[in-house]
Amino acid sequence: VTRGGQMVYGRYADSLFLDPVLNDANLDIWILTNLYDTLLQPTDDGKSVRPGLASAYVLSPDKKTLTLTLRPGIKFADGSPILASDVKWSLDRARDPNNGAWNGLLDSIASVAASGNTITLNLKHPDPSLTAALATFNAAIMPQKLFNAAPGKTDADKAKAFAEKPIGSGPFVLSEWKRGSYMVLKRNPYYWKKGEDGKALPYLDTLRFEIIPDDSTRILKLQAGEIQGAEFIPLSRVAELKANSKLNMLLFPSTKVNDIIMNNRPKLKDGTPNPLSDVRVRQAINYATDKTALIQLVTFGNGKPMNSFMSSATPLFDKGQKGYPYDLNKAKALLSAAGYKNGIDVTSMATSGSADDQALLTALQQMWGAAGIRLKIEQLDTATKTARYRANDFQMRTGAWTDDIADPSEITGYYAVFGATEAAHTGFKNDTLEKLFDQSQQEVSAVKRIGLYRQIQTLYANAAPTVFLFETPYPVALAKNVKGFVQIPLGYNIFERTSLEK
Amino acid sequence: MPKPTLLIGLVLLLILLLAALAPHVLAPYSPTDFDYKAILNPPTARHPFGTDNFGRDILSRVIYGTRIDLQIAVFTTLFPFLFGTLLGALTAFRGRWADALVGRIADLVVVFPFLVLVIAIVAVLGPGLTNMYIAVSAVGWVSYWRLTRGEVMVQKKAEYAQAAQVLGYSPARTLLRHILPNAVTPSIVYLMTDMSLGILLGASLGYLGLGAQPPTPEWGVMVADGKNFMATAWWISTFPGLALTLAGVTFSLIGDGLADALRPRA
Amino acid sequence: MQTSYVLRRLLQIIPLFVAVMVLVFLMVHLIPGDPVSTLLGDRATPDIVARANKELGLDRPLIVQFGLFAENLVRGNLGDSINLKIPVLRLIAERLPITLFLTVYAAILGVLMAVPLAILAAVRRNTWIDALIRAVFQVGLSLPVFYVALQLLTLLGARLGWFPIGGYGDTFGDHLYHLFLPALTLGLNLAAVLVRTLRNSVIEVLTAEYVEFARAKGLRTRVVMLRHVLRNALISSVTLLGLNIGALIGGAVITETVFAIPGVGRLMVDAIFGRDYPVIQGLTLTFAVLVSLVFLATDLIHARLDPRTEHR
Amino acid sequence: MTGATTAPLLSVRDLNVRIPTPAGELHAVRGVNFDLKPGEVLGLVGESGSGKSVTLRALLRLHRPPIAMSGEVLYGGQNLLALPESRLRAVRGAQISMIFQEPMTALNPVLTVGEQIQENLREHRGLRGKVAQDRAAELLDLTGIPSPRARLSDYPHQFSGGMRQRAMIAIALASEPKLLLADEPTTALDVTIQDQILRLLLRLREELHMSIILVTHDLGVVAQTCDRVAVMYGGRLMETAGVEELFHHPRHAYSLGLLRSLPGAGAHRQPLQPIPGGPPNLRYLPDGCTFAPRCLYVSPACLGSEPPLMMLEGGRASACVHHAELPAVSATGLEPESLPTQGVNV
Amino acid sequence: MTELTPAAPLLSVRHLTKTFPVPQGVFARWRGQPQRAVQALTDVDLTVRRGETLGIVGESGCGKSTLARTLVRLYDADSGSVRYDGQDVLTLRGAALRQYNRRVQMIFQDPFSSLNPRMNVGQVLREALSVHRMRPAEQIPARIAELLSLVGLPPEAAGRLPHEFSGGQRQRIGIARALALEPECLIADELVSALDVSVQAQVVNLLLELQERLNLTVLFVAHDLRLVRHLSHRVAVMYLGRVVEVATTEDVFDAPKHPYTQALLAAAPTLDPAHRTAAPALSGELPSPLNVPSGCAFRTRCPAAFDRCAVERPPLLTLAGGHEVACHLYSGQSEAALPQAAVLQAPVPQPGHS
Ligand SMILES: Nc1ncnc2c1ncn2[C@@H]1O[C@H](COP(=O)(O)OP(=O)(O)OP(=O)(O)O)[C@@H](O)[C@H]1O
Ligand SMILES: Nc1ncnc2c1ncn2[C@@H]1O[C@H](COP(=O)(O)OP(=O)(O)OP(=O)(O)O)[C@@H](O)[C@H]1O
Ligand SMILES: [Mg+2]
Ligand SMILES: [Mg+2]
Repeated sequence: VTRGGQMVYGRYADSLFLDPVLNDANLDIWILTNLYDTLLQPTDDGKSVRPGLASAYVLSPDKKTLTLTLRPGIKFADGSPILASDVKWSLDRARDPNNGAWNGLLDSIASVAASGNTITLNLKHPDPSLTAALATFNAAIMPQKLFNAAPGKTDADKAKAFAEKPIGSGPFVLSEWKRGSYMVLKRNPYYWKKGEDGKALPYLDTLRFEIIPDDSTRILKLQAGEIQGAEFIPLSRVAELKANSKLNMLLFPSTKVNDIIMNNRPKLKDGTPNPLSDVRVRQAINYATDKTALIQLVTFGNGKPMNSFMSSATPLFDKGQKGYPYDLNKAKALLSAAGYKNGIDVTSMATSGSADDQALLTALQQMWGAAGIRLKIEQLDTATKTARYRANDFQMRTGAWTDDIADPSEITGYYAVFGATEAAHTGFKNDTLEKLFDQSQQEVSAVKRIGLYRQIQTLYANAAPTVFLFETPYPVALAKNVKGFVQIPLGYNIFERTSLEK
Repeated sequence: MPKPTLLIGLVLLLILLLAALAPHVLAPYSPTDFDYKAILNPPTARHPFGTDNFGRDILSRVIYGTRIDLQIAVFTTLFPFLFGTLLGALTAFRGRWADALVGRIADLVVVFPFLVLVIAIVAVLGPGLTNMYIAVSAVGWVSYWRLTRGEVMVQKKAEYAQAAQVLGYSPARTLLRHILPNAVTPSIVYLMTDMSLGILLGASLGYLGLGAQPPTPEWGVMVADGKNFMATAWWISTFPGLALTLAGVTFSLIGDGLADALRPRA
Repeated sequence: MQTSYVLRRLLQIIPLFVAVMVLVFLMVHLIPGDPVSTLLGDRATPDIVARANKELGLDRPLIVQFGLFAENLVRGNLGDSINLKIPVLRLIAERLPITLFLTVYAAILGVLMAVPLAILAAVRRNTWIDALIRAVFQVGLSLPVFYVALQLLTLLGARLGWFPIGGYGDTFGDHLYHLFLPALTLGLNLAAVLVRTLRNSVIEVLTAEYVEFARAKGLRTRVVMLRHVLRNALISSVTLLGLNIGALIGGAVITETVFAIPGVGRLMVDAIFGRDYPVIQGLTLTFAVLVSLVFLATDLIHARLDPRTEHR
Repeated sequence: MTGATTAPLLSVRDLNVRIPTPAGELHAVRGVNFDLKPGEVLGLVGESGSGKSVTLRALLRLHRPPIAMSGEVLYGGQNLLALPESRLRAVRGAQISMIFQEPMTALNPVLTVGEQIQENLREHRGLRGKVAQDRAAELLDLTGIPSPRARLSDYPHQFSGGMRQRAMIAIALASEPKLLLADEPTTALDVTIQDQILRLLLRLREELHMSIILVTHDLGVVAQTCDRVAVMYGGRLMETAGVEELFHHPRHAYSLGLLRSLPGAGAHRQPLQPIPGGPPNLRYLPDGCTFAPRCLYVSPACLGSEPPLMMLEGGRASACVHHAELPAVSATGLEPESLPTQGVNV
Repeated sequence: MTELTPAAPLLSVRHLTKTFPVPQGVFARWRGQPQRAVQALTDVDLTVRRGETLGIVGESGCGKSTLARTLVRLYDADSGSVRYDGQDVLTLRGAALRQYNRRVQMIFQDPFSSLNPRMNVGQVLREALSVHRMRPAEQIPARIAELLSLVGLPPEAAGRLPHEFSGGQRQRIGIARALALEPECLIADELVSALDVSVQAQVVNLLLELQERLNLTVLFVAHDLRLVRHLSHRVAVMYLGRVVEVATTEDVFDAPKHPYTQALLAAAPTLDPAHRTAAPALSGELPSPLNVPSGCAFRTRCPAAFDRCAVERPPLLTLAGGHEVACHLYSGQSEAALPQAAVLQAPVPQPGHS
């Protein structure tokens, strides 16, 4: 490998808030691990974990205590040592229910104890997803002293100040941030991981994020050699860039699923009866959806049909799921059986200005029309769409999901379990499924858990609260000389092993 | 006296109107139907303007788009024109405090960021052409108000207008029959420019997702849709772009021609 | 052009400012969608949303919120951005100069293009040169900004490599270099509008008796054109230029997006889509003041150019 | 008056100006011939649209393409219409200056009066800075503007109508021209101011030994100011004559009609004697004499070809077939008895 | 000269005053600066008798047009009164005002701008006839033809637009439009000033003829002294918003009393080349109407001005023979101060001259 140099990476939008606990958006999450390190880390396939700041961890036989050993000699980017107290403080902050949106991931922890280089987590109950949670961005270890030294009275104020110039222990450290324009990350000289050459990672001296909102401009800039990487390449241009010999067009497997979320309640918000409350109708819609054609049209062949509500890159995905093959006759039959011989009228919310939503829904309009499902598209701006969705005031909407944690519980808790968000606001509730899920949350045996998840996925598929569509990869284009970059299925951009070859 | 500019403009307009009124006669295909087998085809005899990423025939979409874009041109300007012109005439002719009040409101409209207004309206009513019309109308009247007001201020001092008063005609007659017809020309000429601006605005808002919604074949949105294919399928945005230019030229020619034709002979 | 006139105009901005403030506050708070849900996304549970709303004070009655907003405003505090968590004033202070730079640059390029071409078209009116100039600008005026921008980027940026693709640069020289294409894009648009009026006013001025008189004095053509024709022809274009610059400040959104320029236009769009109330409010107020100032400046320049102007 | 032997300062030979318009070519000046003696004031009169201004502008070749000028304007031995632009500028504004009817529109509104005078001084006298300023003040003083130095920095709109006209004269005189072309310099002014300006021009003519061509349609102004008169109608000269001869014995039916139509020629509140009809349309000129359709003396002789300007006795010329038959004006009572011969003049 | 029986005045104007405030900023007002105003008419007194022609002359800006426009209520007077046939004109509103306007018609100066460029002659006349219900609908075409022939235009003129006519013809259209309403009084503001002399005479003749036939009272506003002299029974001379002299035409032109009238007459060029004068009749410029001199407005240019002229405004005195003049030279007290060698070309006015 070649060491040194600066890599410029074109992002479509800037990060908002670089606090691991209080941030809200993928814009932050997907780059945070470059700045902050976690005790454990997700593997590159996103399905399991490997040691991070903790070199080892042991689960007690009763599965209610997790003991982690801190790696010796680890330091924050300012050179100060990472102490067990920093770890305890960080984890306590991350699991504080008053802090941010992610504390639920660490919900099972009853208390954290730190002594020497040992961290002991006492659990309320066995938690099969705990190790994955510890490899998630919000469980990042932050320097307690520096954080407390930041100006501001409350934790929230301090967080704001600290996040402007964060010091973590990730491979890079923020050196300059011109909001909306660029962000410069410098190599963290104290990073613990070693590269192929036996010296400390990362290889790059500087990593620079340029914010280039327009897709075409981002690509032009990459083609002109002004930047070495660009994210979110429109799928329509993948083929073109693949053919470009100066570029490496990569499609990283992702946990991203694209679906149509349906309102399963008998009545819509405005009181009109909702045919989608009939499972046969929901199944019919699924059968009427030609995923292969959609993948061709919307993703230009760069997608995979969904057979479960979760992506095939999510741990415990059941390969045996059949999903809904395209079957127009079955669709029609089911509709008739449900008493809708003349078809039904449905309305879907779409995000205005989203080319993908446009393409998708116009295609569905045609497909479903053949089965007598007359789709009306209602374009809304994101804020309005979200507000309507959260108020359960919709019939259908385009939906997409990416996992944040290498565990199926997150997506399942959101999609399949009623919970606080009413099963992705579909209103779907299946008591058996709920029981299975509760069980799976405490089932530490991997094999048993696989079985539970198989049942969950089958139950969900049969009830069809959503329309399964397709999975899409993360399209990233890189200059030919860029090596060692990965975007893991959780979306994290991993630059620690990235190098610019001659 | 023959007016070549106006004549050419009117001929072009006629062509546009024809396409707008009878797209189904002219267009070889449906503007919205997909053809999976003909995705991103370059111009051929079958598809003279090529096809887009859904296999839709660009020629047909451009032809069907005429109606949409002419509609945008008319609806973004008609209300502002009527309202602004009438209000301008009234405030200039009679209004003391009304004139001042409308002036303040106009100031407010001008300094208020248009985009905030559009998005606010779109957020309440949803995106789409109708709501774009509302947003544009809420702002667009100011230009016409200004133009007409200024012109009426001038015209009401003209001797023919004073003559109408001295002839004992009622104020309404003086304003509507005498002053307004002579004060409306700048507004009509501006109307033509404004129509192309309206179409352009529609395209810009389309770029931000606030304009015409798919699968509506609107030229501006079509150009935007073709943005990602400029390197591989130039035809997707080029032909609607040409259509936009043609419409712009048409309105501009008619505008220039009208300015000439409507100027009263001294 | 007395100071009292300027002062009075400045004072007139205040009621306008208040009206804008009330209007924008009501508008952003009454439209559907709210910053917290938008920011937290689809997944957040109701209690997380409620907690965030409480922290931001968004759960209080609108009138109380308005009171707080007004009070802060009087103290010169526009609040913190909900999405970016930094003070709005700082945000605007960072972004506004960029947009202003771009706007002024565009205006200069626009004028530099428009003036000579308009004169040329006017002097050679009804010849092919005139037709060509008018046609080129007509095409520029008929095509969407993003299309023109992308074509310029592809041609002058990517294909010929003369200019960098997007970005803003660090030094003044850098800015000039980086912002050339976006300024050209906006400038072309501006020039298209200017050429039309300027051409007409040059034609008009050319037939004015004082131009005839200047020629009868035996002055050189260049002197006649610059001293007598241009200055008078510009008078009518200045107001138009002012109006357009006002629109440019708020309308640079698309250009800023395409060229990846971190200006207020892009910020505004993001803020509106994200319902970032403090940012929308702050930007709207800034915009209102700026546009008012541009209009004032326009009037002052107009008065400079035209000594006959009487300020009332 | 100078004797007939003096060489003319300016000779105009067969001057034609053609103006292309969308509705067809307009032959605005048709074969105009005249001489101007040094120090002479020539009045050019005629109805509106008869081509006076177009003629005057053609003398300095001020018309721009597509307006076409032909013929000769001989000045100092050279034909101004054929001179290269650079040489022309040495005459234009330097030897021959021009002033206009409407000083408000003829002065550049955005330049101070001082700047506009100094511009001329710099171009033709090579004066700059302080010297130019002093000279400019002198010129304003010469035209009778009080506190001239202070007024140099005023803009035209800060002047009254009469002062503007004076300022324009000052600008025109800055180069100390030999010939002043004045296009209706007093029409926009009040009688009392017109009176002042005309007398100023006559005084300056004496002091600076200038010739003047004075375009006007006011016969009173002609009577009071000019040495000789040229009467224009439909783009042609109809008659040239010494001023007294013209007023007492016009030798063209048009001149006669003009004088007769003036109020004061008949009794109080009695009908006047208008020339019937209206001015000719220069695009559709009748065959023969242009004035024939309105003429009381018209005969078949007038209708064939257009009568040329014929030289008559006493250095005058007429283009009227019936010039010999026309009565003297005194018979019609140009000055009614009721007018006092001395004193108040109306 | 037609003999006039001194009839009761048809129109009488008393102390008519009209100012045009100059717009001023709030700051100036706030700082207590006095409101500046153009003094367009100051204390104007005039009477017009039925059937007579009253000429009004004066230099540009002296208020001639303002007077005319105030009389037809295009402007609202500041103070004073106007009585027409016993009616208080200044308080008329609505229908009554329109009725008054029908009886007192104004004809405008500019033949180019006084006709709506988009209406043809027939429409112009039809509108006038139908709005005021001058004729039942079926008689309107005949009346239009009649009016056209009255002003000497061919009947086919009805179908043409104003721009197709020459200036003189347009003035005829304007007159026809006024006559359509069968007015009693015509106010002609610079009716023929824009026309060439040869055409001027045609319109003047028309006016004379119509006045004879229809017994019109005419207020003839003009600055062409020759024309006013030819047309008017009586003449009023104005200077800076004031009437300085009113008398019969003969008196004004043959024996002018006010120094301004004298200067005005002297400045007008005569048609006789044999009589030329070298010195200007009057020096100095017209003062700004925003800043009218105190006392007598003419004193700044008056060769005969003396102390009193600066302090006291001379009232309009009626001298013997009904000759009215506003000059201190003619008030009894000023006799002694009368300069014996006035630098005027005119005969030195004799106080009490008849
Ligand atoms: N630039 C021009 N384009 C077209 N026609 C013109 C132009 N200049 C003059 N004419 C026409 O030429 C004719 C003569 O005009 P000119 O100005 O010489 O008249 P004039 O005798 O000076 O009249 P006036 O007394 O009104 O000034 C008129 O019919 C006029 O309309
Ligand atoms: N509408 C108006 N607003 C302001 N000032 C006015 C207005 N009309 C007239 N004036 C002013 O009032 C004064 C008298 O004007 P008026 O038009 O009555 O003069 P006039 O005697 O008719 O002059 P002219 O011979 O030029 O027509 C002038 O100083 C003029 O500037
Ligand atoms: Mg002329
Ligand atoms: Mg007047």
